[in-house]
Formats: sequence, structure tokens, C-alpha cells
Amino acid sequence: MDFIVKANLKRGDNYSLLKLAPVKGNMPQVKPGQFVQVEVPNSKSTYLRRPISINYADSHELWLLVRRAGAGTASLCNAPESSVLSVVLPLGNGFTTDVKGTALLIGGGVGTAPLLMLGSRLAAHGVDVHFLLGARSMGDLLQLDLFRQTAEVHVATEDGSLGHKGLVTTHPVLRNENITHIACCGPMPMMKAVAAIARERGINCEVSLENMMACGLGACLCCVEDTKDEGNVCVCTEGPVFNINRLKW
Amino acid sequence: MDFIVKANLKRGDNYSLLKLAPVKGNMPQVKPGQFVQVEVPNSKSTYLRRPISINYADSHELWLLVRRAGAGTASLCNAPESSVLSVVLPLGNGFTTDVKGTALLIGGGVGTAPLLMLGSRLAAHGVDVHFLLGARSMGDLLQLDLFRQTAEVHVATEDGSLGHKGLVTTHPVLRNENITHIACCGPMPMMKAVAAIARERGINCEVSLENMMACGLGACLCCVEDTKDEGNVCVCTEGPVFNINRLKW
Amino acid sequence: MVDLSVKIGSLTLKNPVMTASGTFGYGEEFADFIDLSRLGGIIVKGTTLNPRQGNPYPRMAETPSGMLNAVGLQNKGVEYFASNIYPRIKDLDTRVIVNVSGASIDDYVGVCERLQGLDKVAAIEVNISCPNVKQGGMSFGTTCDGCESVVSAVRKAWDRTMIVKLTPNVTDITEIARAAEAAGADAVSLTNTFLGMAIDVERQRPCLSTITGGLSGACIRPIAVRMVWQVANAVKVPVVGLGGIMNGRDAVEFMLAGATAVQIGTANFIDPQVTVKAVEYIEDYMKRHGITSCAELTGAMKV
Amino acid sequence: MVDLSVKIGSLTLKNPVMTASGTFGYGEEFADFIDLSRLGGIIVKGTTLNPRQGNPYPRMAETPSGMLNAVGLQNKGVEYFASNIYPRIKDLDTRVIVNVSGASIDDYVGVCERLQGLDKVAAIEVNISCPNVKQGGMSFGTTCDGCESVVSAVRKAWDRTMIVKLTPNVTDITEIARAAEAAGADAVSLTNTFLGMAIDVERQRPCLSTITGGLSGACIRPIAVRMVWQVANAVKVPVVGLGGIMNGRDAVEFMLAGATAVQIGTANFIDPQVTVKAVEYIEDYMKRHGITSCAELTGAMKV
Repeated sequence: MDFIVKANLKRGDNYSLLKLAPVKGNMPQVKPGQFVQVEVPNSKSTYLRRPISINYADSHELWLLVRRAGAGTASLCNAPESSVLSVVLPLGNGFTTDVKGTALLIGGGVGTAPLLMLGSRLAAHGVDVHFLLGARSMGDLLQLDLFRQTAEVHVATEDGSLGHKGLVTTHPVLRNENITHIACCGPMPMMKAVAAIARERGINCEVSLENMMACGLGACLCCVEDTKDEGNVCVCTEGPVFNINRLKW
Repeated sequence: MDFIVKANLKRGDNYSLLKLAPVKGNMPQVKPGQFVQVEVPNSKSTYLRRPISINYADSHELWLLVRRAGAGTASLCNAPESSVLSVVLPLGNGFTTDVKGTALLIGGGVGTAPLLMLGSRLAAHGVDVHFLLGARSMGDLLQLDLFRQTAEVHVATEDGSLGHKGLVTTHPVLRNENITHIACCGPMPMMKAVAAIARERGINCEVSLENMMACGLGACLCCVEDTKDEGNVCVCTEGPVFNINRLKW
Repeated sequence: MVDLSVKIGSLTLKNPVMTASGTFGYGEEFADFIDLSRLGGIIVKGTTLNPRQGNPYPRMAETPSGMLNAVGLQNKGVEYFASNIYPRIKDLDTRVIVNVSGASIDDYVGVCERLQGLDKVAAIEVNISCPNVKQGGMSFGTTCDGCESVVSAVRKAWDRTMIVKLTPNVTDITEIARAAEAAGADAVSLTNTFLGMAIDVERQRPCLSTITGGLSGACIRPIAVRMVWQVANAVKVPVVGLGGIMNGRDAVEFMLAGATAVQIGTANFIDPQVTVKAVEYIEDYMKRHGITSCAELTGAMKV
Repeated sequence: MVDLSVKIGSLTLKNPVMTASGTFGYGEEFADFIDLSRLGGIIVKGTTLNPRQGNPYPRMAETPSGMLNAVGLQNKGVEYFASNIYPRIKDLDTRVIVNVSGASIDDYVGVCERLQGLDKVAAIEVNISCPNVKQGGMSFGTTCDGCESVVSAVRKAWDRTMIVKLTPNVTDITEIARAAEAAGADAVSLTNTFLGMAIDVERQRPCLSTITGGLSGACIRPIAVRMVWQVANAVKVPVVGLGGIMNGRDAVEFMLAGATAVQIGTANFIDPQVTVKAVEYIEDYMKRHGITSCAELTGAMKV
């Protein structure tokens, strides 16, 4: 499906927020936590599409928050306004929205992107939503204003430039005994640490994996994660969101 | 050597005139008929540089007239203003400028590009310069105004939309008995036909070849032309301009 | 009017464009993107006698104009295929071809015996060229004897069309193709992936869990086209060409080199609609060149 | 301080970066772009006993992340090299290595005998892997016997360092490498180009005058890295790695896989300064990773 770049907003040195709209037709329905596969124009060293989580979507707009990680994502970050991108979507399962009580949504780095839409959806359903956003430094915290408009925001920065100083896993909000659900997206060590805490406390917990993938459609079988129930399964179709009970870590 | 794109002027549907300036330092001395090798940014299907003839050069500017022939040249034609191109130059031998009497400079299509600078150089040396420019149709004749500022211009179009109707080889200016020298650049059949006429009339004649090349430096030995005196020689270093007496056609 | 149909042994395909095994799942994964009935055939994921978990993650690395994979034939086994997947795909209006793999000759034969009862399996593709498994796989495909032993055993267990998929990791692929033909193959398909490797230089570790993997994508196309041309000049059975086909033009290139039909693989990952676009391109190409049947296109390169 | 020097047999190079034969002329072509004395070595154009005109034009086709060539060893012969070219390049402050080719064993020996008198030829690279000539060339490189026969004959005629350049167009390159080692090679270099082909589909003709040609460039790097890794684990002599090195990172990848030195080829066509940039990258990489000598880098991939 072809999308036109309506706006490309730089966010810090390493991120771009791409606001896209379908060239024709309507946006398909999107669930929080789903992702897209974007063809990368004009990058000589990029052959495959790049999977990017959906930051926000409605019936006529799609937002992608892209981190400049290599040549492919750098080329996406430089997509000129009015240019056209080929986007395959929506892909993957998305986060559970059938949540009751208090939900803590924990994001690290660009992993905060899919939580914005999830928080907004959960809050609309009457869930008590708390965001816990971690980054190296204040400048790496993206879309703070939008998160704050959606729900209560807790911040942890490694250098202490904003909020709690330290990793998200040491933030006091984790001791909130009302938490019934955790959704987490970020670097693997962070997700593993959060999963360990959730397990210990008996809190239902979902994590969103970022395994390298080729097709995004369940055909190439490259992005597999080893699960307790079915062994290797595709992160692109069985995930990217997994309940930690399925995972071997 | 890095050049900045100062201007990218569309010329018809299929051509762009790129006006470049060195990012730092001065332009090297350039002879009419020499060429450059340009790295093609942002084209997935292009691996090698593209050889482009020099349209005009002075101490601080370089003009390249690029025809949109494939993905590589299309990407060059779309080079944004202020972007930087890596250019290796000047390459090749160039046209003889040691000419006396009346010179007829015959160009077809984008092959007219290097003749502009040659005509200007010869005219400055007191040579009686005539341009004979051929194209399918009026719209494909490029830089006519500049040619007219330089010397007398004769035109042949296949559809008769401007000047003589027919191929350049049927243009009456070829019957001018004062012609002592011909320089020709254009499609191979045109150059071969011009060479045949020059041979028959005993006129000194140079042609500029466009053999496919990889390096442009005489290293890869891919762009060879079979010569009477030395067998296969590199067009990039022994040419691109050859006196027809060296060629086997 | 152009006739796009092609014949592979006794099997007729409505057009020469198939999907390569392991790149198109069981077809269902692509049903949202294309009308599967517009394909000449679907070659489903490599199927083995017993379920296989495949290799550990990471299994993929992007390379210049290509990718390495080390999936290692992950599949749920032929029984699961027959009971659970076949019923869902048997009525697709295209040819369903099963790619058959094994660690031993008995494995290959066992898979074929189970498939024999599935009427809508139009053909099998015998995979003697998977570079990502420890036993069997490519080892059968790198010698004439290995090839002959698998193909002749399978020939006894399978009476419908048999295509033998060859590995390019050999000195002379025409020898292996002739061995497959002599042992009863109705067609050969080539090439499978090239054994390759990539290293993460900052971590100083291989990019794949298995160190080496199979290289596919546009990067290998010139080598695959050359091999198809050589094999088409060496055997009488039809050649199915694959290896880096990214679009219709590339499909025509393989057919001009001598392929009767083609498979599109890795390109499905980049454009899920590439197969149908290739069918359209081929039809248009034939019209533009005044070619009325695919048979005229096969091997039409002028030398 | 990092020590960039490497040893190939008895020959010491100031750093591991050489230029691949046939991609760098005689060095002079690049003197306007780089300081040639910063290179580990220059491997000059393939040299034969008698002058060769090479193959007809067209000799080149661009492919995805690579190119095909069919030059066919155009050169003016060893006598011309010795009389006209050698005097111009012998005093370059880098190692001059001559790539030696032939249609027969006598040809190879004849070239070596003429080179023997040229003191500043530091080594020869015996090319048993050119895909673009009718006789000799790759045919010697695809069998152990062919390899052994050339290498042992050359060994008798050449007492300085001998590198044997291997073709990747074989089933098992480690066998050929072991044959070269057993016959007296001081080192092996790999890979030469892959036999490939491209067709102009609109004209329905091969892109190259010779139909097939040698594929080089970034596209082949994953296969070449795999072969270097296999060979480095199979022989004791140093391995010189090449095949699609586009920059310093790629050079380090080959060294991690087991290469003692590297050659940069096709990349010279795209960036005439790539070799010197690669030397700078390697030095910086070693500093960043606390590696003090190239020997530590060779084969340092952790598995």
C-alpha cells in the first residue's frame, strides 16, 4: 500500500517522526503493537524492507517513529515530504487491550513508540494507565507531551537529567501494588529484567520483540523466537507481542 | 573530488543540466571532449559510476548535461540542489583544438553536449565554426541558444519540426567545400555515417565514443575499441575522442 | 493472444511463474496481497518426514543485494502437512507442488509415500540442495552418485511429476543435472542458495547461529542465469530457473537462457505482489516481441 | 601503536591491503588519487608469455551490487612488461607482485623464468582461475590435479614468494587449496570471479561478447568470506582474502574469517582511494578493539 509522507519531523539527533497518509483508500484498522514493513527507497546498501512499529494510526493517518540505526533506517529518516513509501500493514498481533485495573506500560528508547497508542486505547477503556519511560538522557525521551496528554508519566534516565536516575527497573512506580498488567517494549536486557520482576510479582506481562525479519508475513521463518508451547515461532505473525509465559526467558 | 549541485535545470522530459561547483579547491583544467565519472547516489540498482561528458567547465564551474537513460542517470537527473556528488575528473584525451580553417561540429542527441565547449574554444582561436545539431524533434534540441551565441548553427530534425528535415548526414552544410575538420559526437550509426562521408571527402575527422566502461582510468580494460595501430585500446584513456583513421570502421 | 501455459513433464501450468519453496509459506500468507489463482504454481515450504524445529535464531543477515538465511527446514512434518495444511490449500486454483527434503533416502521416500495419497499435489520438488542442514540436504546434491541415489529411489515412490532442485555449490552443475535426468527426473530446478557467510565485525561473531547460510536475492542472479543456460544446453528435460528474480524482466532473462518456467523467491519478501506483476510483465513482453507461446521464449537468446 | 605489517611466506607487507590483479592496472593509473607507497602491495595485471588482445567488446555488464567482465587477459606479454613497465614501477615504495597466467604449464613457467631476473618483483600470484579464456585459466583451478601440475612446475621456476589464486567455481575449494599447498604454494588467494552471465532481454542477446564472464563486486562477498573461512581452517599457509571488499569494514571481515591479507578489486573502479581508506580503517579498528598486530586479527572470529 502506498503512503505519502505528509510530514517528517526530526526528533533529537537520531529519530524522525514520519506522518503518512494513504495515497488512495482508507487506512486499515490497526491494533496497538502492530507493525509495518516499509520499503526503503534510495539506499544502496538496503535490500529488504524495514519493520517499524506503529506509533499512532487512525482512519487517515499513520505515524512511524524511526530510529536512525543503519543505512536503511537513515534513508527512511530522510524521506522527503511528499515522497511516496510502500508500506505493508498492519502486521503482527498487537498488545492485549482486554485489561482491567492498573496497567504499567514500560518503554525504553524507540521502544516507547507503540505504547502511546496502547495507552490511549487502554485509558479510553477505563484502565488506570501509567507510563514508565526510560532513556539514557532527557534528550532521548520522545513525545513526552503526547504521553502526558494520555496518562500519568514516570520517567527514568540513566544520567538523571529527568525523573528517576537509573534504569526503569529501579523506578519506584514498579512497587505500586495495584499494577495488574505490564506491557513492555525496549532493548532486550530491559525487557528481560522487567519480565523477571513481573514473574516474581505474579503480574501479567507482555513484551514486544524486535527479532530481525525478512518478510514480516510468516513466510521466511527468519525471525523466530523459541517458545515453551510450540518451539520456534515467527515473531512477525505470532508476535511481535508475547506474553512472557510463552517465552523461555 | 566532491562537487555541490548549484543548479539542476530540467531540459525537456529526458535531460537535466547539472551545474556543479567544487566543494573546496579549484576546478582542474579541462579540455573540450573530456569526461567525468560521477558516483550515483541513492540508486539501488546502480553499482558503478556513470561516465558523463563535460558540457562546459571554467575555473569554478562544471556543467554536465545528463540524459535519463536508466536508473543510474535518472538518479543523477534528480540530484537535489545543494547535494554533493563525487566526481572523478578530468578523464580522457579530448578533441584536438589545433584546427585551422572551417570546422563542422556535428552532434546528435545528448552527443551535442561536449561540442559546445569545443566550438567556443575553436571560435576563440579564430576557427570558422559551424555546428550541425541533429535530433528527432525540435524539443530534443538542447541549449540551442548557447550554441547560437557561440557560432553558426545548422539543425536537422527527423520530423522536420526545426531546420532541415532528415538525418544530419543529409544536411546541405555537409556540402560546404571549405570544411577542413569535422568533430562528431552522437549515436554510433550517425558517427559511422559521418566518418564515411569524411573519409570520402578526405576531411580530417574525430569522433567521440561512448563504450561502456567501469573505471574510466584505463585499469579495467572493459571499454576497449579495436584500433588499426594497436588493437584493443581503452576508450577512457586513449579516447573518448579518436581520429577516424585509427578506427576499423 | 499469447499462450502463457507451460509444460513441466506431464504437468501443465497456466503460466511459467511459480513461487520458490521457503519464501511463500503455504500460499495463504500471501492471499491478502494477490489472487493466488493467477500463479502458475505454488511450491510450498520444504517438508520432511518428521517435524523439525530448524536452527536457532539468528537465521538471517542482509547482504549487498541479497540475504543469507539459515532456517534449516523448520516444518511440522509431512503428516501435519497432510492433515492440517493440505485440506486448506488443495482447492486453490493453481498447482500445488511440495518441496521434499530429508536426511536420508528413506526420509525422502517416506514423505513421498505420504504425499502419494494427496490427489491435488501436482508435483514434488526434490530438494537435494539445502545448505542449512547437517545431514542430507546439499550433500546429496554435490555428487552425481548422491543425486542419482535419491532421485531413483524417489522415482519409485512417486509417479506424478518430479522436479529435482539442484545446488549451485558445485564445479559442474551440468553433470549433476544429467545424473538427475538419467535417474528419472521430469525436470530440474536451479539454483538453490549459495553457501555464504557474514560476520558482525564489531562483535567479531558470525551473523548467523549456524555460521554459514544460504545466499539468495538479486546478487546471485548472474551466476544462476549462467547455470540455467549451461544446464538447458545439457539436458532434455525442462529447466525451472530461479535465483534472484526480482521482477518480470528477470524472469524473461531466465527463460531466454533456457528456462521453461521460473520461481520467484526472496523477492516475495520485498514485494508480496511481485509474482503477479511478473506474470503481467511476461504477457506484455511477449506481445511487444510478437511471441505467441512461452515455448518460443525458452532458450530464445541469440548467440 | 598498532603493527599493520603482515607476512606472506617470506615476504613482509607493510600492511594487509593489496590491489587485486586486473583492477588496478600497473598502479600508475591510480597515482593521481593515492600515494601508492601506502599500500601493502600492488598485484599488477595478469601477465602472459605472449601478448594477448583479449576478448571483443562488449566486455562488461553491471549487475546488482556487482559487475561481469570478460576482458580475457589482455596484456602485452611478459617481455613488454619486463622492458617497458617494470622499469617504471620497480622503485615504488610498495611490494610489486605479478599475476601470472597461461594457457599451458610451459606458458606459466616461461613467464616466471622471465620475471626471475627482475629483482623488485617481490612475489608472483599464479592465476589458475581466470574464467574468461578458452585455454588454461580456470580449467587448471577446478581440479586438484590441474592445480598441482601448474603449481609444482612453477615452484621449480620461481624461488621467491608464490601465491596461488583460486577459483570459487568448485564444489570444495579446500581440496584445491590443499593441493596448492602440497605442491609448494607459499599462500593462496581467493576468490577470483564467479562465472556468470547476463542477457539484454530487449535485444535477446548476451550482454558480453563471450556470453559468460566473471562476476565481481559486493554481491559475491558472502560467498567469498565463507570460502576464506573454510580454506583458512584447511591449510597452514596464509590466505589472502578477496571478493567484494568495498571498504575497510569488509577487509576486516575477511581477516576475522581467517585472511592474513586482503586484495581490493572492483571497488577501485568506484572509489580510486578505497585502498588507502581501508588501511586507515583497519588501523583505527585495531586501536578501537585493542588489537596490536594484524596477526591477532586473522581468524579472530569467535564461534
